[in-house]
Amino acid sequence: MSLIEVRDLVVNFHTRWERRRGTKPNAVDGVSFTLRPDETLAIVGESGSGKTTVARCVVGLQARQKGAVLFDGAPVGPVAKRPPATRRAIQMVFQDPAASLNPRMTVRSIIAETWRTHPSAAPDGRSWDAAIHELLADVGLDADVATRRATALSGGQCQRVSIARALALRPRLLVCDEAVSALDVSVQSQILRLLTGLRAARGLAILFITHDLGVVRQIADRVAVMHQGRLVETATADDLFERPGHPYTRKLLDAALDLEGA
Amino acid sequence: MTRYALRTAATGVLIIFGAATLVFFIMRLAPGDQALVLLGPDATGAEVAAARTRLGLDQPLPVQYWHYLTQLATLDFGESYRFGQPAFELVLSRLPASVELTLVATVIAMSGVVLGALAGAHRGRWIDRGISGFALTLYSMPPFWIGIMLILVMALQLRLLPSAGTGTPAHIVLPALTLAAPFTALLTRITRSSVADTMAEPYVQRAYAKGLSTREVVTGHVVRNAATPVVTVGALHVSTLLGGAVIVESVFTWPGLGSLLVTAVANRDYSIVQAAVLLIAVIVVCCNVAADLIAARLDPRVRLGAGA
Amino acid sequence: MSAIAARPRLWPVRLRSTPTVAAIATVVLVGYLLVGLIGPLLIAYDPVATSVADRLLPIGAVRADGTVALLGTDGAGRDMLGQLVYGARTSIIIGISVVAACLVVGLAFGTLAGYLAGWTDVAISRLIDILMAFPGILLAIVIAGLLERSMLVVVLALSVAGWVGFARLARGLTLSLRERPWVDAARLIGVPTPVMIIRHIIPFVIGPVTALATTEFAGAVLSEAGLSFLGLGLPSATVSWGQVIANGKDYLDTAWWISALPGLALTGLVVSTGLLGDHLTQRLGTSR
Amino acid sequence: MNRSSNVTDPSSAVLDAEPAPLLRVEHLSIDLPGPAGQVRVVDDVSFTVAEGRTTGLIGESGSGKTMTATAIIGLLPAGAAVSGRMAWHGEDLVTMAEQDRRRLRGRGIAMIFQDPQAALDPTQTIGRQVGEILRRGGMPAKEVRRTVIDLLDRVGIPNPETRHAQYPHQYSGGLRQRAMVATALAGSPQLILADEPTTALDVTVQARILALLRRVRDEEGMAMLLVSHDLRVMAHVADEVVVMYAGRICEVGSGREVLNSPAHPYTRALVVSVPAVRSKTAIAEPLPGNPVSPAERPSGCPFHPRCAKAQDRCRSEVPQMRQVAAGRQVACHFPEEA
Amino acid sequence: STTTGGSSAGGDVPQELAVAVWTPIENLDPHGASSMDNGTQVAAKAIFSPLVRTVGEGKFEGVLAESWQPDEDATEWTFTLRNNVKFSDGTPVTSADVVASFNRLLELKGAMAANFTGHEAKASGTNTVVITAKGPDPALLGKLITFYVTPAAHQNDGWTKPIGSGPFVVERFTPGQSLVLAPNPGYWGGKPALNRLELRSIGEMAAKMTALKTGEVDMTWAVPDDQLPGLKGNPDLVVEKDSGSGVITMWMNSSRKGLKEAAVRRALWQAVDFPTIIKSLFPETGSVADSVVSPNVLGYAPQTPVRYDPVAAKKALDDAGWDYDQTIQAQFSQPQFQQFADAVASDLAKIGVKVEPTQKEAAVFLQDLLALKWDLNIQQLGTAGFDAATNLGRLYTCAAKRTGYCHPDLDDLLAQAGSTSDTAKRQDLYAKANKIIWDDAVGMYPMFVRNLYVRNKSVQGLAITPGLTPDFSTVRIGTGGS
Ligand SMILES: Nc1ncnc2c1ncn2[C@@H]1O[C@H](COP(=O)(O)OP(=O)(O)OP(=O)(O)O)[C@@H](O)[C@H]1O
Ligand SMILES: Nc1ncnc2c1ncn2[C@@H]1O[C@H](COP(=O)(O)OP(=O)(O)OP(=O)(O)O)[C@@H](O)[C@H]1O
Ligand SMILES: [Mg+2]
Ligand SMILES: [Mg+2]
Repeated sequence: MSLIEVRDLVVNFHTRWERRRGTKPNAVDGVSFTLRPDETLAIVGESGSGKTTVARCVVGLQARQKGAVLFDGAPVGPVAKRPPATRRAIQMVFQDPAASLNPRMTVRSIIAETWRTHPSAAPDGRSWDAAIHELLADVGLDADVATRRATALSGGQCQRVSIARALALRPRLLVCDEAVSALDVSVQSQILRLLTGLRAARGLAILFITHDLGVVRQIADRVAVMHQGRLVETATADDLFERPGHPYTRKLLDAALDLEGA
Repeated sequence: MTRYALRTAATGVLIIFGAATLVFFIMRLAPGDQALVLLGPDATGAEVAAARTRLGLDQPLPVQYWHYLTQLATLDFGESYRFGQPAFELVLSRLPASVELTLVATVIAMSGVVLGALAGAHRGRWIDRGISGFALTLYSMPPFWIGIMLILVMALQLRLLPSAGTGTPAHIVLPALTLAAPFTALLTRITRSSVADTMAEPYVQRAYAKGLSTREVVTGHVVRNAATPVVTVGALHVSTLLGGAVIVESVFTWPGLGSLLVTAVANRDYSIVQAAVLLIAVIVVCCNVAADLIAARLDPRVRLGAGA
Repeated sequence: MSAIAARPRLWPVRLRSTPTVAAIATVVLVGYLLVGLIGPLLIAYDPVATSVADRLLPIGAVRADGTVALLGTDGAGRDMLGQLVYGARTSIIIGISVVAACLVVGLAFGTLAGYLAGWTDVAISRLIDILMAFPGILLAIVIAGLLERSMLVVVLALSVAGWVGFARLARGLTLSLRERPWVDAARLIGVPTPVMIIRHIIPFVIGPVTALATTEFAGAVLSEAGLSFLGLGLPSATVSWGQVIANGKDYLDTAWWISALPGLALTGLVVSTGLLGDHLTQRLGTSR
Repeated sequence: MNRSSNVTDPSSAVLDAEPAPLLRVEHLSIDLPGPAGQVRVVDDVSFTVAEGRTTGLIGESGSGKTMTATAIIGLLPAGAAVSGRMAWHGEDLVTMAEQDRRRLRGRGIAMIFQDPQAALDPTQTIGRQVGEILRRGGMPAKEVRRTVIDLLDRVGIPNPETRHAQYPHQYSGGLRQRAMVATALAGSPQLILADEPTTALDVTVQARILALLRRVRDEEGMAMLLVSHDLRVMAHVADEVVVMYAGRICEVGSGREVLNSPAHPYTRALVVSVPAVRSKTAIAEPLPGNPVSPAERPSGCPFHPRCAKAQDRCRSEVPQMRQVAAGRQVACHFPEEA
Repeated sequence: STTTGGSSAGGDVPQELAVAVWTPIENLDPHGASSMDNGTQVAAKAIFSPLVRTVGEGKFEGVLAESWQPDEDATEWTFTLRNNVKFSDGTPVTSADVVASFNRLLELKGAMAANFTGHEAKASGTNTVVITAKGPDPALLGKLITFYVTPAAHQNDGWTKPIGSGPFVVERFTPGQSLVLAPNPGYWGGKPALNRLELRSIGEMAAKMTALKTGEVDMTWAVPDDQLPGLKGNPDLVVEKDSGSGVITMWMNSSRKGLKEAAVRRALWQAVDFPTIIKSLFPETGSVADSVVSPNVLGYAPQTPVRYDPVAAKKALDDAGWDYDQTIQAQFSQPQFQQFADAVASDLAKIGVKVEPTQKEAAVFLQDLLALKWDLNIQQLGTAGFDAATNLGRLYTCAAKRTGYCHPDLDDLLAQAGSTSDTAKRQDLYAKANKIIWDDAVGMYPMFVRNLYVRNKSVQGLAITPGLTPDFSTVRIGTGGS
């Protein structure tokens, strides 16, 4: 069974006036896809094609006009209305590494906050500090990071903390919206390694949003291509790169640069 | 545009309605009986009661409120009991003096725009420090005190200008200067920060890369961009200006709306208070509309009717 | 735009803060505070105690009982120095109370409106519009003029419109803060709204709000003086600079110091508040 | 995309020979005031930009690329201290009078900025902004209009007759970047500084802008200093590349050579980190640690904390630039085989 | 705009006078709500004519009325109107106009109407008006001096350009600011000398004084003592005093706990050094009072002065068991009483009595006054018509409930005085009443108030009458002579 199923999703940001006139296109227009446990699905597409909007619908941060999001076969609504267990199970890593951590909070309190909100996820029988250190070690950070604030961390470290925060709740789906785009290439591969490692170790499903086709090729099992709010093509990564079906996909692949063959 | 007009009208009506409602309830909650003021200490209880009936003060608050709203809609606030004239007419008759004073003050205060632009364009330099210090000091002096000090020096010591009343152009100098003082300071500060912010905008910095001199950059790119916030923030402070006018009019016995309102409050002349409040709210709304229109002309991104 | 969104500007604006000026302003402010809070303990002054034989003495004159009136006396023979000191206390107490009241109300309303959006926001925003449109001092005049005189009424009159500035600022900041990824992250976890506002919103609103508080303090002090000048609000037994200035109006020709001195004191207080406020705004705030 | 070398083109003959250096940057250092005193954000940087060629400045965030470019056009933030030489037609830009530098801006050296949204004045039409430098130069209004429309057409903006009267907010990101290029071209400069000109753009748009830049360079014979952190962009556009790390240069050489066979361990790490699209690559073995900012530059070789081959010498001694092949310099005590 | 004195220009001085009025003229309606405001009264005196006017101490002379005759018990008063008096529009003044004006006054229930509760006016013939009171009203003439007659045909004209039969006609009226008047050529008393009279309101005292000094205005009145030093030494200005009719009256609320006993009230009075306060604060306008009403009022009778004696006062308070913890709330509404009230409070503080002076808005003051929500009430009381009936007779009866004081003997005296028309007898009765009030210290009566008039010396022929409503009909502008 699929972990997540998105059915015929429609989202727009129209004002009442625009809706009445109905001239502006929807930001997301009839998108459907499924994601199995263990699977990494990448969504690619150009700027404004609706990738982020789809991701936010999945995690419940964005209201939708039409369609459904099913988690484990059960429809889920906005995040505030989800049962805590579902809420725990779907976590997200954001694009801007520094901005996704409250700059006034220490890493320790950022992670502790998740456990305070979800006592069921809190480590039992162990001190929280030990658990936090363990978690930080999992994402490749030293224990001394726990007492620091986001402002004292580099971009790559922030992104690791973000991932640690998500993992603290032992989620089943991790949504990464441009999670490596803001990072320098040398750090980008650190994070990609970390994600693939976690996926293997914890059986995470990953919804990976990016505009970098090279990264997609490295980590995705399947790829969905979005264009102007619609899903134009969904295929396994190998198929898509070798045999692009939709003209838009082909255009995208053509435009992509490579180091070699310049 | 239609949409903007509709929206503005709706907001305007709401603001006017809100301000009027607020004043209505404050007045009804206030101690002090209008009927008593009207009749003086010698009236009998029966007379007072009769007067209250005549003024509608004996009716339940919601009824009074409804009555008040109909007055509001018809611009008929009844007679001022003190002046024996229709309150709205009276208030209107005081308007020109207030408008004259505020306009002259605004013209004077425009010097703040120049000062602020100078300071903003030379941020951190001595000229900026000088102007900013001057503006801050000016802003910090209570306007009525400025007025009194002006009277002390200009009228009493130097005998240069008359200290009160109306008539000749000389009469308006001191009140207008006084009223203009804080507004000048305000405009200086707004303009300075707006110009300084604009100077730091990437597109201004990048205009230098075209080989423009500071003067060319300022005239070509800064002025227009910096003007929008000055206009909108400035318009927001028109109500401050009107508020200041009340005090300044009292200091200089300027026969405007403000001094009328202050005495009306003291005398519980409700009809005048209500009419004046309505008129002031209308003026403020009009100023904000004007500011919107100007801002829309200045900045092509501003679409009238979009957003709040 | 995708890719690198939060890049610094090419030339990040380096605000030239002036710590020395701010430090001086702070010292002056603390001076006022000490004068206002401790001065009354040192200088015995009874605003009701007149000494008609010593009326209108100039600065430095000697009273009938041999003491020196350092700053002269007023029309009822009261010591001007005493009035300045007690006036400082009034101004500071009212200024702080108004700011505290406005800050709490404005912060609560502003963050709620900004965070909850929807009808809460519409209602609060319209209320803000209405109060913004109507001149605050006029509202204060109407309220203070109609209600019985007391310090509380003055605080109320000035606060009725005063909280709007805080609310607007807090709302604006909250509107942008609620879009911040860390707020989204906390929402995803399911952090309850009150915790959300207290932990993830208010710490970032409080800086600019503090900067605004200094401006509002200055405004409250000036407005209180204005009300007292018009003879509204404060009971006559409470010394207020505005009232002293008004009292001195009738003696401009013969005893200018009665009006001039409290005006200077007031200006000094507001200027130093303004300097500190400008500094704080540069450090913590948004420019407007 | 059609970068054919045309033999009949006289400039390409020069190009193939030793091209004349248009700009020679020598030992450039820039100090900026930071919260904890002056920070040397650019340290002892030397490179040349040759006529009609594109020099690429590569480096990760904070490595000092923008500051270097900004120093060349002379618009460093207040408080910046510059030392070294920047020879431009025999004159030193560092010591040149501000008056003369201003005249050079736009006409001798022009700049294209990363974020085209922020770089355009929102209250003026695109046409006005593109033509501003012409108008200031005294060209009659009619002619300015014609030239502007022509320029917009050349950078590939459709319907320039109507488009020139529109405002920036009516342009898409790609069009805005094209307008920026047109603005830079308006003064017919000899050198264009392009700071991350495509970073904010979609791949499809990026490809078109890069093609445009190449075409412009070829057609107008302008030299270009291209600043980017994207190695793939560099590989496509740059003739020479300069790799920077923490304010210092690691490696200089022809684009193809540096990116195909990097000599500096850092360059190598960068190159292997770039995932390929046309073939499936494994995720590269990542470099340990994080890029350092100039403010916390370690002693010795700035890269040593992340370098697998670091020796004691790297920790203490700053490696000087050394020639490893013709036109190839590396600042490493133990360079890889070139 | 106006001539100012000092110049030696020959006989042909423009007859124009600019006056800064004491309180703003907001309304020209002499019958309406603000009919008793000083501004309205000043204007009315210039524009309209009353039936009678006072010449002091209970004596009156006719204006519109040629003669009058009360009946036996002063209930029914018959007024015979002067012939050939015309309104400025040329119509004659008839009894119908008088009756209509009187009825309007009653109908509008303004401040003046309370004086005439139960009165009725009837015309008998074109020239005779009969005013009938509910009971005897010997003080009627005094009440009528502020009653002005307006044409019956013009009673709803908006009152911006009213028609009257007074010495002047309205040229331009801007409420609250200025009233410009021109002479009434048909004035029965002869056309006034002034060609133009401007009554301007200048709110701020400093501004008023500046205007006087610069010659912007030629005269003003009710100038406070503290302004005199600034005016002294100006050779163009002349300062004069009226005879005054005001008494600073400081009722002590006898219905309050602690103030019930006359001994206590007298002790409080004794504890304030009024002579010194008056000398310092009101050197020109104040004099120590010796009666509840001022000397030019019918009913004035000098009483034994209350001497300043804090020791005796303290002892008396101790004896009466005064509660020194209680605070006396002293209310007043006009700001000019602030210093006075403070001075009183500080003298009382010297013997340990706590006083809290409280300034109240007029409306609140009035409400509290009538509700007896005060301990000490500071007011300046005038005596309308210079007849104690309008003061003592009105305010001190038990039924009036004004002061919290009630004394049956006093009630009797006042009732008798109110129903007699014999002047001598009334004087005697009021003198007795005066004594009771004074001795029982219903209030403190510290000071008679006179008013200062300041004019340019070119202003001549101004007859200063008590009552703060100058008469401009006789004024002319000289060459700056006397
Ligand atoms: N909060 C919002 N309000 C209004 N419009 C929005 C909002 N968020 C997104 N949109 C619009 O919805 C469309 C899709 O946006 P979305 O952010 O999902 O695209 P994206 O594919 O993530 O783009 P990018 O690569 O730039 O992140 C765009 O046209 C965008 O302008
Ligand atoms: N105005 C400034 N004042 C002080 N330091 C600055 C300023 N601007 C940038 N810096 C610092 O100078 C260093 C180099 O900055 P620069 O902008 O040249 O880097 P960059 O290579 O262009 O990076 P990016 O890829 O992020 O644009 C950085 O450490 C940065 O923090
Ligand atoms: Mg996105
Ligand atoms: Mg850069």
